[in-house]
Amino acid sequence: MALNEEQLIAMYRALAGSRSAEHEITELNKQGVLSGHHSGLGHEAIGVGVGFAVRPDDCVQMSHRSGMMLAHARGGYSLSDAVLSQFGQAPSHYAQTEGGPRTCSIVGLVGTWVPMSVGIAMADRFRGKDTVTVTFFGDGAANEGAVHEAMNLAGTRRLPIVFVIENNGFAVSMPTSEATAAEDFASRAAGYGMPGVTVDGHDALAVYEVATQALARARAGRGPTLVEAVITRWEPHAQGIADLRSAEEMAEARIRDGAQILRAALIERGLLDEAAAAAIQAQIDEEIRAACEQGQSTKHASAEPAPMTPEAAAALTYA
Amino acid sequence: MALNEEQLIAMYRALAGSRSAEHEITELNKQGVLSGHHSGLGHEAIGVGVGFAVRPDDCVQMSHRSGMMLAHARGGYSLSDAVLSQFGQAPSHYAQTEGGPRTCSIVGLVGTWVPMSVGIAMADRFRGKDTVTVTFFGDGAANEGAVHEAMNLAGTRRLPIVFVIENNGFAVSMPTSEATAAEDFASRAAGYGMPGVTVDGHDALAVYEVATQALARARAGRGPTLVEAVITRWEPHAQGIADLRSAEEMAEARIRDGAQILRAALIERGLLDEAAAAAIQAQIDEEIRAACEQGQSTKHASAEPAPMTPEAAAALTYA
Amino acid sequence: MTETLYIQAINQALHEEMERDAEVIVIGLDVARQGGLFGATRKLYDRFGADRVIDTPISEAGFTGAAIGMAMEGMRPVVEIQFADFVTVAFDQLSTVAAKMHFMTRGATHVPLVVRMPYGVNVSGEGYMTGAGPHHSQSPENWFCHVAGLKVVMPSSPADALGLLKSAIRDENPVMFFEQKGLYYTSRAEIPDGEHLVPLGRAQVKRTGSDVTVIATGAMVMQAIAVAEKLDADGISLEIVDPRTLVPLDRETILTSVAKTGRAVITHEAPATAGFGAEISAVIAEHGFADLKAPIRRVCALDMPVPPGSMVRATMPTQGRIEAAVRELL
Amino acid sequence: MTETLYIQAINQALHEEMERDAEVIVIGLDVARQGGLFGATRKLYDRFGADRVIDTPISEAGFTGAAIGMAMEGMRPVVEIQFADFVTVAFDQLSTVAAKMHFMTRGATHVPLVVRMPYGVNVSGEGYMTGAGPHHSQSPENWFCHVAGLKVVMPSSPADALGLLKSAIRDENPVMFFEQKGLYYTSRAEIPDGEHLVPLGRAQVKRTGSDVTVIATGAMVMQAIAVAEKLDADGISLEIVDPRTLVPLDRETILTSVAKTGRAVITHEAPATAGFGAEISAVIAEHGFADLKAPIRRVCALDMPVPPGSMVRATMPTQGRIEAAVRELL
Ligand SMILES: Cc1ncc(C[n+]2csc(CCOP(=O)(O)OP(=O)(O)O)c2C)c(N)n1
Ligand SMILES: Cc1ncc(C[n+]2csc(CCOP(=O)(O)OP(=O)(O)O)c2C)c(N)n1
Ligand SMILES: [Mg+2]
Ligand SMILES: [Mg+2]
Repeated sequence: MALNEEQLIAMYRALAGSRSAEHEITELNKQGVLSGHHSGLGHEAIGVGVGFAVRPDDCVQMSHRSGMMLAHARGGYSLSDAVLSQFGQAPSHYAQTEGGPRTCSIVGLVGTWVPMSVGIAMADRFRGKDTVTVTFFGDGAANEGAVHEAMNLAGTRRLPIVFVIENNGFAVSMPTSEATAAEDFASRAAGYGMPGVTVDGHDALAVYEVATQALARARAGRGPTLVEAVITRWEPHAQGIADLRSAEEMAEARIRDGAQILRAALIERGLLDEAAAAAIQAQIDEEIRAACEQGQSTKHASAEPAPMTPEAAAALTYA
Repeated sequence: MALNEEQLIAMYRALAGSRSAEHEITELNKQGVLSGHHSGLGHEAIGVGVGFAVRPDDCVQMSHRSGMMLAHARGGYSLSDAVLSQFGQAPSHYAQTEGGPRTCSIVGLVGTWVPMSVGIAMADRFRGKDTVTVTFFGDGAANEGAVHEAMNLAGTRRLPIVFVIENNGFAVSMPTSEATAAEDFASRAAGYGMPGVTVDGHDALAVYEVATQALARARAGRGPTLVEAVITRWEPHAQGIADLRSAEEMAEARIRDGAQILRAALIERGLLDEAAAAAIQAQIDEEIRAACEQGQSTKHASAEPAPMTPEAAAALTYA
Repeated sequence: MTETLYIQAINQALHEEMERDAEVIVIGLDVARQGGLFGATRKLYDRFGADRVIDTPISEAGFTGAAIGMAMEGMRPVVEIQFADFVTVAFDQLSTVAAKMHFMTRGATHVPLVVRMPYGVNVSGEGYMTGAGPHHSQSPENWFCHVAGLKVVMPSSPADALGLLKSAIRDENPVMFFEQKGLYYTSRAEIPDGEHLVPLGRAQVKRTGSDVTVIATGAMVMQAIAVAEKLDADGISLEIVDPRTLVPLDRETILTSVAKTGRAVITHEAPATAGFGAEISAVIAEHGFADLKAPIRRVCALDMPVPPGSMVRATMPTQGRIEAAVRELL
Repeated sequence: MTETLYIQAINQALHEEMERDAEVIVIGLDVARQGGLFGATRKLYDRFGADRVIDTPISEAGFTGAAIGMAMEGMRPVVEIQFADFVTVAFDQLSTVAAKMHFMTRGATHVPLVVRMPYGVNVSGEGYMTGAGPHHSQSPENWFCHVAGLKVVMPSSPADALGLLKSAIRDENPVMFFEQKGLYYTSRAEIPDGEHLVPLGRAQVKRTGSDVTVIATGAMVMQAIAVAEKLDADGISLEIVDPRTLVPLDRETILTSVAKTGRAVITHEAPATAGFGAEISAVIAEHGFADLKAPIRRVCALDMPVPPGSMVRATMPTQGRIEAAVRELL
């Protein structure tokens, strides 16, 4: 399923927009306007590539890196939403929105959510749906036991699921090269009887291609695929955590740039020129600017909340 | 390190003896004299092959299948001990005995003990020892998350450890072919950056060879190895649990017989003849007979134990 | 009324609920062809097939997590953890995911999951594995009582096993269902004809009495009743309360009983320290204090791993220990 | 005496013990070059090197299990679990292996392991991650209190953090060491000069008083003291007891205090149901009953997941709630 011209432009729009929104959010964190963000800079092409490959009724479980880009690429989650959500004024991209593409909440422990994704694929299969579940996690999370169990289980049942590892070379301060002696994560797929593919995660079209194949395979009942998308983490793990890399290493991490790669590809194919790209960027900048303004202007001092009753607590906790 | 004649005969003695002891214990379970045994019939050549390859100061964590054979092959644990331990009249083969080869307790949850083995290898490395840790577990246990984490961790640190999977084709009622879609377990090694070897677990000499190489590699600081020893489970999972295999399947499982294979190999090499084998067997039978007699004759009705005090409980629980 | 074994009651509940609702499924180790290590899932595979009775690799976190995913999609999975002890490897899935999903999604997602766990010491000597030692005999219910978002159920009789399991399966929340495995093949009693549901969150007064309230869970209920019968002869009258559901706890039934007797003994199979008996005691000391005429006593296992073989008996809350505690209060 | 932050006290304890004993090592996520996410292991890597300050893959079960193996060999590993919440994935290793090894080997094998866990709500707003929601704010100490074979420690001040961590490292048993992460960068106080050891198993009377005993753990100790100071003005005198070690619990100090005041309020950060407060209450109701003049009150977090952001404050055991509970008893 090659993308047509319109879709390719839309993909570029989504990628450039995600980049800009992510850039802005990262900057607001550095300025101390916002706090605690896990910057997704560098990861955008993964979210966008997969976002264009999945169907709205496929269930996606996003990671803390490319999740926003993915929600945006799938549609229904504007750049404005992305920015405003950081100010607590729009729903998080993790949340299922009414009528929005099918999404599943993650949890705060990395790796822990992967078995749940497998269960969603089992439920869909049980109900005779032809949907696929796509579950994202990092290279660090991949070393958790729950991920192993989940992938093996998916293999045994040839489940309609795609595992996407966002390999950004680090887990906080731990270089991936020290966190596993494996040459790559795709090599783990054989141990679960599924194909494993390594793809350049900065290349949205390549990601799209690999994801499309994996989704088709899963939809056809031929079982899961492990996709390892290799990228670089441009920023520290999270705002407030020092990055141990040298300035040169940090700069090097930014050399491969998903937005530039796609832009160059579209320009080469004659689908985009500098003027058109600039026009897109201007729209993006305006949307983000407006959202930032709204976010900052209505940011209210959080009042001390009134004590909650045990009854209210129970109602929030139990169905 | 090829085994010399004397060692080969000793290996046969250990293998035939283990087989006979295991056979007797299994029978006593079927007769209801003993109960709850996880029969190791079919697994003997693994324990004996590895048992001859390890040094007394290598730390071995045994499984519930070939553990007794391994303890016996390493020395210091007689067939009589093996039988009497079943009557509660000799220490279990899992326990470290004073002056006996180095052994580490396992725990009742499969897979759970594998990280602990990795820690033992770390301790030995830390202390500058040239010892190796060998840890056994089953094909079923291999699907536990803790095993994944442990193998990956061992890979990253190139630890002196050998992982031995006793792949007997089943985990209770679950056929291995349904418990993983991987072609074999050795294929998982690549995902941890270590070599993986599949070996015929009925062939004690082949097991010895593979174990010797893995141990040498580990001792030389070249890191861990995953050894998958493929055998058949002759008996039901444990005494008291029905086996779902048909009578034909059960009979088929017994076709490959480690004791016969080694015996044939030694006869072919001219190291053993029927008469010598019979003499060995006669000694074995006598030792086991005597042990059974002793076990059964002194088997006492277990008296109602006196209530324990909290102080006694604390003394047993805390150092 | 039919005489039924505790394990048959479990099996019947699964049959009935799977018959009633096509999205009730069973998942775990050896639950399909083998019918469960203890036999609780017998015949389900023949009746409902491989799509609904699912054997898995030995991966408790993996399959419990998968069941959570199914439950989030609205199915009603019933997980069997082969021995309650093994839930430690799935603990994260239950406390991190299942318990908090309703809260995290602001009520949008329910997790109608049941986790069945054969727990405790098999003092009866019946069934698979007696005197099974530290890793096959534990009573870990209180870890789960301390995870907000989970419900915790512990039936002590065949009728309760049936009626509570059916209610647990119909509940919209994750329910930890503890089955005392020593009772599987020894507890035989009548169960009501027709559909039998026991609501979660309701204790039962198993026996009325006036001198001391004994709050007992699981297999300890029968032990307490035996003590009560013995003490009758001495003119000591025990009221026995079985909470049946630990979370949410039926405080009212317990407090009403203590208001009458003024004395409480609590007994369970888990070690005393930080066990559920402490919670019951704290509830009484907070809300029933004015009624109390004597200290609250706990009669539980000693604070130690469960010893193997018959040595376990030296460490258990025996009838003798319950009786002694009762007498101390009078 | 030197003014020291709680986190510096932890760091100092690690430095001193690693200096003293070459087989004390530190292992966990980002503990080496990064010096720990909260900074507790800063400078250890520079001083002691990669063999003794060990970064691992994200595999809590794997590296906790490995640490257990090292401890079984007689080394003294100190594990850092990055957030106490994450211990759920290593729970099996601690309860199945570490806790029971001494018993299983009939005393032959000790497990001198320490597991450091930054726990609780960071109400202070200082340090890494404030208002961190349901998976980065929990207080899971009571799960471990209910595992026989483990010890559980919870320091509330820099001096105790230093002295208890040093004792924990020297202990022959696995010790679960809970550090309240809101205190890391806000609790600053003097610590004694020279070697400072606080023995495990000894509570501390933080403040003497006559009307009500408040038993408080971790960050709640400071809250309780603030309440006491406020109530002084109204002529209400609170005695504050900090157990410091939850297992083994210093019952005597608690019971002595309650014998004097006749009233007890218990406060901790974990939800009330089946929390450690229940154990303390049960101990008092069993062994201090004769002294009690009023019900025993628990002031704890509500029974729910920890809400994100400032909403958490609505659910916490605040000073206001402690004060109200105290007044109810008088
Ligand atoms: C079980 C668990 N352990 C540790 C953490 C803390 N933590 C959050 S993100 C992170 C790094 C994850 O690395 P990776 O999976 O590679 O994702 P990345 O952040 O690099 O995108 C860590 C250690 C956690 N959330 N859960
Ligand atoms: C965590 C855990 N889950 C389940 C069990 C119950 N159990 C004991 S042995 C066994 C089968 C193990 O299969 P495998 O690892 O292949 O070893 P085998 O018994 O075939 O030698 C099972 C399921 C257990 N002991 N621990
Ligand atoms: Mg990463
Ligand atoms: Mg097997």
